[in-house]
Amino acid sequence: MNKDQFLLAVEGLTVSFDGFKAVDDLSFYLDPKEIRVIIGPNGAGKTTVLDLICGKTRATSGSIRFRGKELTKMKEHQIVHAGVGRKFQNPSVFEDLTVFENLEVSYPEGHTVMGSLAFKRDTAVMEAVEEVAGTIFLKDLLDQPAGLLSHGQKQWLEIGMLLIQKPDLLMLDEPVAGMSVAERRQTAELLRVITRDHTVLVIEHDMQFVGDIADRVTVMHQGKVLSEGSIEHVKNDPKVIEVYLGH
Amino acid sequence: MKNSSPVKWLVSREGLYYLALAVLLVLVLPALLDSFRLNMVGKYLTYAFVAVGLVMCWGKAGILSLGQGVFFGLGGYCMAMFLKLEASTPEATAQQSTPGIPDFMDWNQVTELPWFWEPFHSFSFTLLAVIAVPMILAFIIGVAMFKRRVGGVYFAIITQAIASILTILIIGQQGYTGGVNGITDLQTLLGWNIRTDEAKTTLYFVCVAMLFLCLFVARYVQNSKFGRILVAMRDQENRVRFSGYDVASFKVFIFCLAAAFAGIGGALFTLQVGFMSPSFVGIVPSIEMVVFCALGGRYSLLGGVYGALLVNAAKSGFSESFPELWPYAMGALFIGVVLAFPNGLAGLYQRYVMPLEDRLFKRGKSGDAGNDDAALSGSLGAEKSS
Amino acid sequence: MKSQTYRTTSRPRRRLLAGLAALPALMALASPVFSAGPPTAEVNTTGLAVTDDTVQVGILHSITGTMAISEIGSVQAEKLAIKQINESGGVLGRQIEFVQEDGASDWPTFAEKTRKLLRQDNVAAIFGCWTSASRKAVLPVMEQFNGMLYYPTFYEGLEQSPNVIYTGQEATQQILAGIDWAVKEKGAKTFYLLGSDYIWPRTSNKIARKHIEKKGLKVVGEEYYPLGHTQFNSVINKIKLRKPDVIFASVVGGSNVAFYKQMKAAGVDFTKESPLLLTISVTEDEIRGIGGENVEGIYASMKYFQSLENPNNEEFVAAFKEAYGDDMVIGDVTQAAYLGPWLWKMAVEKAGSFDIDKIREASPGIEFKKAPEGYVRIHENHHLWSKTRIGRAQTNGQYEVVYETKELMEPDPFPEGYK
Amino acid sequence: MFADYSTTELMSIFAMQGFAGLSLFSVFVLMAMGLAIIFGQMGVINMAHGEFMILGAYTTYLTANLFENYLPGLFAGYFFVAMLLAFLFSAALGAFVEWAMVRHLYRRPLDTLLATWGLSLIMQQAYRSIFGAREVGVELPQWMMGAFQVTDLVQIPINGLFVMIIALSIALAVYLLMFRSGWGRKVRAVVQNRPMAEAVGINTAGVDRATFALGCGIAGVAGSAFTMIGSTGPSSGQAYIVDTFLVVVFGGAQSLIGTIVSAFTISQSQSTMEFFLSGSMAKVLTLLTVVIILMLRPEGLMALKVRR
Repeated sequence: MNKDQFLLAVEGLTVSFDGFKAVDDLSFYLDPKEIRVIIGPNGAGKTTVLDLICGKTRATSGSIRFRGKELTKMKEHQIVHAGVGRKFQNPSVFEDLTVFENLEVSYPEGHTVMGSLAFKRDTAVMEAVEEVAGTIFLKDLLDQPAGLLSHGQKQWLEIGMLLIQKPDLLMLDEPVAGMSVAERRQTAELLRVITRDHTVLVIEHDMQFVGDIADRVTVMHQGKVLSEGSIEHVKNDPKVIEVYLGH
Repeated sequence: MKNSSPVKWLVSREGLYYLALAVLLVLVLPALLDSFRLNMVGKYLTYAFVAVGLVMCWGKAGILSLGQGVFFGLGGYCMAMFLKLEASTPEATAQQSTPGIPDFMDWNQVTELPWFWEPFHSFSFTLLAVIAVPMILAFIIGVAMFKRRVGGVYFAIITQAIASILTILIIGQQGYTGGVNGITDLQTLLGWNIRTDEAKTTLYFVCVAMLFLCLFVARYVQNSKFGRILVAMRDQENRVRFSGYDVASFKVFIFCLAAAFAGIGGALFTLQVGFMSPSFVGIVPSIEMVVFCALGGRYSLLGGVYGALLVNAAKSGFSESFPELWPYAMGALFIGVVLAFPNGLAGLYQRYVMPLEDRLFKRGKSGDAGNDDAALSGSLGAEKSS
Repeated sequence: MKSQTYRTTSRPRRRLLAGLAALPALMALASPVFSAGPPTAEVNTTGLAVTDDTVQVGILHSITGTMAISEIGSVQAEKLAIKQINESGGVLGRQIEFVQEDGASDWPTFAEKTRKLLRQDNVAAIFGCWTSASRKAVLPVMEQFNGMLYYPTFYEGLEQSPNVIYTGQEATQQILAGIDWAVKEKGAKTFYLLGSDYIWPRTSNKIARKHIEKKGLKVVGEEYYPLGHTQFNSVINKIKLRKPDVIFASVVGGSNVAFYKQMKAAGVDFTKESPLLLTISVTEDEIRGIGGENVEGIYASMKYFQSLENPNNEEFVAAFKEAYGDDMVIGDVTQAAYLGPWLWKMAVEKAGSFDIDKIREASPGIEFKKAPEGYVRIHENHHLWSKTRIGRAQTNGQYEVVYETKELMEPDPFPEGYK
Repeated sequence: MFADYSTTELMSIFAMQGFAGLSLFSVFVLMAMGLAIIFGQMGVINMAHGEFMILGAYTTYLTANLFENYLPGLFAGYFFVAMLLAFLFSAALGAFVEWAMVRHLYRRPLDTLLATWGLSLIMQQAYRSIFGAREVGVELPQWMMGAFQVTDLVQIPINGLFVMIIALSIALAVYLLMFRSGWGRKVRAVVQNRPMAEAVGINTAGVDRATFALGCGIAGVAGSAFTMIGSTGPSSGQAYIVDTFLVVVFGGAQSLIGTIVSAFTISQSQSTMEFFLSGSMAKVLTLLTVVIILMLRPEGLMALKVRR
């Protein structure tokens, strides 16, 4: 079987910190346009997996192939250019810049030193920004400094910053953490829109939300895959019940 | 938001600030001061180059370098080497055992011009070197450090160590560098006597012109997307990285730019003061330069210029009347600025004077306020939220 | 600084009555009319700050910053000399007033203040500078505006400006006599040269090396440490191994303290004179910081020690202590600074004018018989003919003079091979 | 290079250079310990560290004078009293500085650097006003002078030995305090997770103040010890600051063992180089090597690997 037919193929991925294996011989595969949710108890290594894929943490061994390209040897910004976007757990937007500027900075042009010096705010940029702003419900707040947004709005803005990069794979780390019920509903809506033309990898705790969006679920425990399949499948897997759902 | 025509820009608020500075430097000060005092202002202005570089590098990008004196010194030394060679003609140095080389080399039994002095016979090479030498060193340091994600405090300490290394080297290699005395007794630039009052006044205006050139370059960078990325980097370096930017190259670029500004400042310093010595390279002057920038307002380009002018003027004034009090005043200034108004004079201006202006001119709140205050309000906001 | 100035101007009256200078001073105090000199227009043709009864001079030293330690003694000496000259009737009937500026241990500031003194204050002479670097910064300004600087520090030579009178010794005067003495009196054959890393020690050691090697003797080591260095264990080890007869030291500043303390701690007893330590940089001023017990037995080669026994010096030391307190010590440079105003006064009087050019012409050949160090005379090359003495340091921080050159040493700022 | 010396001489060279390196090592340890605590544990850059050392030195000077004038019989033992006073004074001033200045700046490490630099200017000028611009000489009791004669060439200076003992005792004391005491546990808890430490009832403000005071106090003791080998003047402290920071950073901040290892490495290489090169070049080469190694390995010698 040709592995490159997967959008993302993670195989034998291991990382150890001073002997402690945070991710241990992990393998999983993502199909194009799939929504995959990773769940697992605290310390299972979920965030580390995202760190490894986006290059924030270097793997000790194993491979991560994205559309046939090996990511483990690439630098962070090269991985982004390859088409991987990542949202952090805590909203990390540029508080000193306006919403517009936040999106503009993420616009996939003028990413070199010279390119950014020569960058012009032309109509293509304006249109792209406005389109994304519409998607993330912030169309009316474009001139607002991002520091003044609510927590939920910052989360959306960060998602928007990923969207404008037009990535093939979106990785979201707990996108609804700390949101109100209404915001959650809106976010689920947002994700559904996004998944029409993106592959999405989500870390989430909220099982209700997971059930709403996931195509497939991967359960991690102590750096390894414990179970994988539909939400119903993993909910009924005795191993999962033991470590995660049961109490 | 965009200032398409220069005229329109000049009557915008930001434009008026620049205009005010230009009027002060080009008209008011030359009218009020004699050539002696004006020359002193010219000397202070050379520090403003460093301060403008620091605003870009420290204020905007969050990279605090405690070694700007190194770049200031390198620029100054490049210029001094050219002037010294011009002063050391075989005729002027006929009484030396090796005529035609700088006097201090002769005293140190150096009998031949060292290879790295040779290119400084050429004025165009010198002009290039004034900018290129500091930039190359900054590039090497920057690449080595930023690619490995060394930043913050570590970067500050390492730049400090580099300042101290360079000082010891210059002092120790006196046969090639003039040692602790520096390169002195510089007289003419391409045959033009730089010691006369007229020359000094001319140099003052050259210095002002160059300063505005640097300010405009800095302003261009600050208002381009590059500038926004710098601010973004200062807040959320990782987010910038995962938005697809090679953060290190941006840092290297801005550090090199600051180094180039400092080098130009150093060269103008040499021209106006008439010598260059290792005492401007070391740790103490480097840190003082940071204070100019901090006092003026680390986020404001113009603030940096005013900071350099005011601190130095205060230093001269204080040390003329109360020499013992100066270190206390300087120390208190450091602490006060940092504790009480971290955004410096520009921050105070923005908080207290601008509302008055607004009322006076009945302007809208957001209006077309320049980028200086945009960045400022942003950072003030950040301060509130932290 | 304020308080010191106050003291020097307020206290003199009582002492004057008892003092040796009483007569002319009393005359000066009683009736300035008598002392009125020639008309101003005659003695000042270049627009200096000279009035019918005053003349302004500048004092330019570091009062703040790292050099303040060293320079304060010079300021005190210069003020004392000015005060004494005023008490004895001033210069050409004019009282000297001084404008004091702070060089702040910063060389451009020195140049700046020199410009101010010459351009704005139009002073008739400047007494000042201490380090070579400050002098080098000031020199072009002095030459450009044709001023006259009296420079007190012993220094490396290699300079001779028409606008400077060097009242301290240049390197050869200090060094040659010292080495000759060590060779002749102490039978020294091998030398170890050690200094702080800057121009004066390096030049001095070059002169010393040349002189030593010319005699067919040997330099077994030469070493420099950065200014402010405080760890000398390695060099002390090297000295112990090479076993030189003489350590020739020109370490300065804070390094001095560390060096002598560590030598002593390493078991080197200077009083045993093996090796013998000959310094050209430790004056009585420095010993105060190092501690007399740490330098006991070292030899210094310079032109002046506070303990010199002659009437001039006794008078000078007494006046200095009277003015600034009993615990004051006077080093070589302080004395040289004291010479400045006197030499200037004599040059002015010989020239009959305050004009710089006339002073320059009049200066060579001027003799100062009342100098605390004894007789001095200005050479054609603007340096002083002076005797060189060797002193042996005592625990009380004073030097005991053990040797003195018979003749005045000729200043030779550009020795062979240094032109 | 070695040809000029006989074998016994060579042996002595190594013995004495080894000792020279060791005394440089203890000097570095003394300088760096206080800074390592403040910088490593709190992330605060104290540019006035040198001035706190000089405060200790002046305290020693005053104590010496006091004993000389009023308790000449006890002069032999004054140094111990002086070290205690130096610690107390410096620590008290440190606590005050923390309260007045540093605590407002914990979130802005670069700003503490500037503010403490300002503090150092003020302290220097204060010393100048109080003690005069000249260096002061501190007289040592007789028993501290001189050296043990080991062989003809090898001598061990007593005060060098004394400095070494102080350095090691302080290092040991700090180790016990930080890693074997309840207070040390608190400090480390605050370093690792401030909100959590607060939540479990640790008075973090108090811990900060005490940590800062401790660092300054150790600087004071270091200054006191340095009166034996260095100079005591208003601006003597400045000479130490770059070296000290390099030692701490090179060792890897947050690692006290690292500080000691780096002090050892730097001192040994510097003193070895000093023997074969001139002093200035040895210094340049040492600094340069440290800077280059730091560029290659920014986390320093002993870095903790933490999952972030």
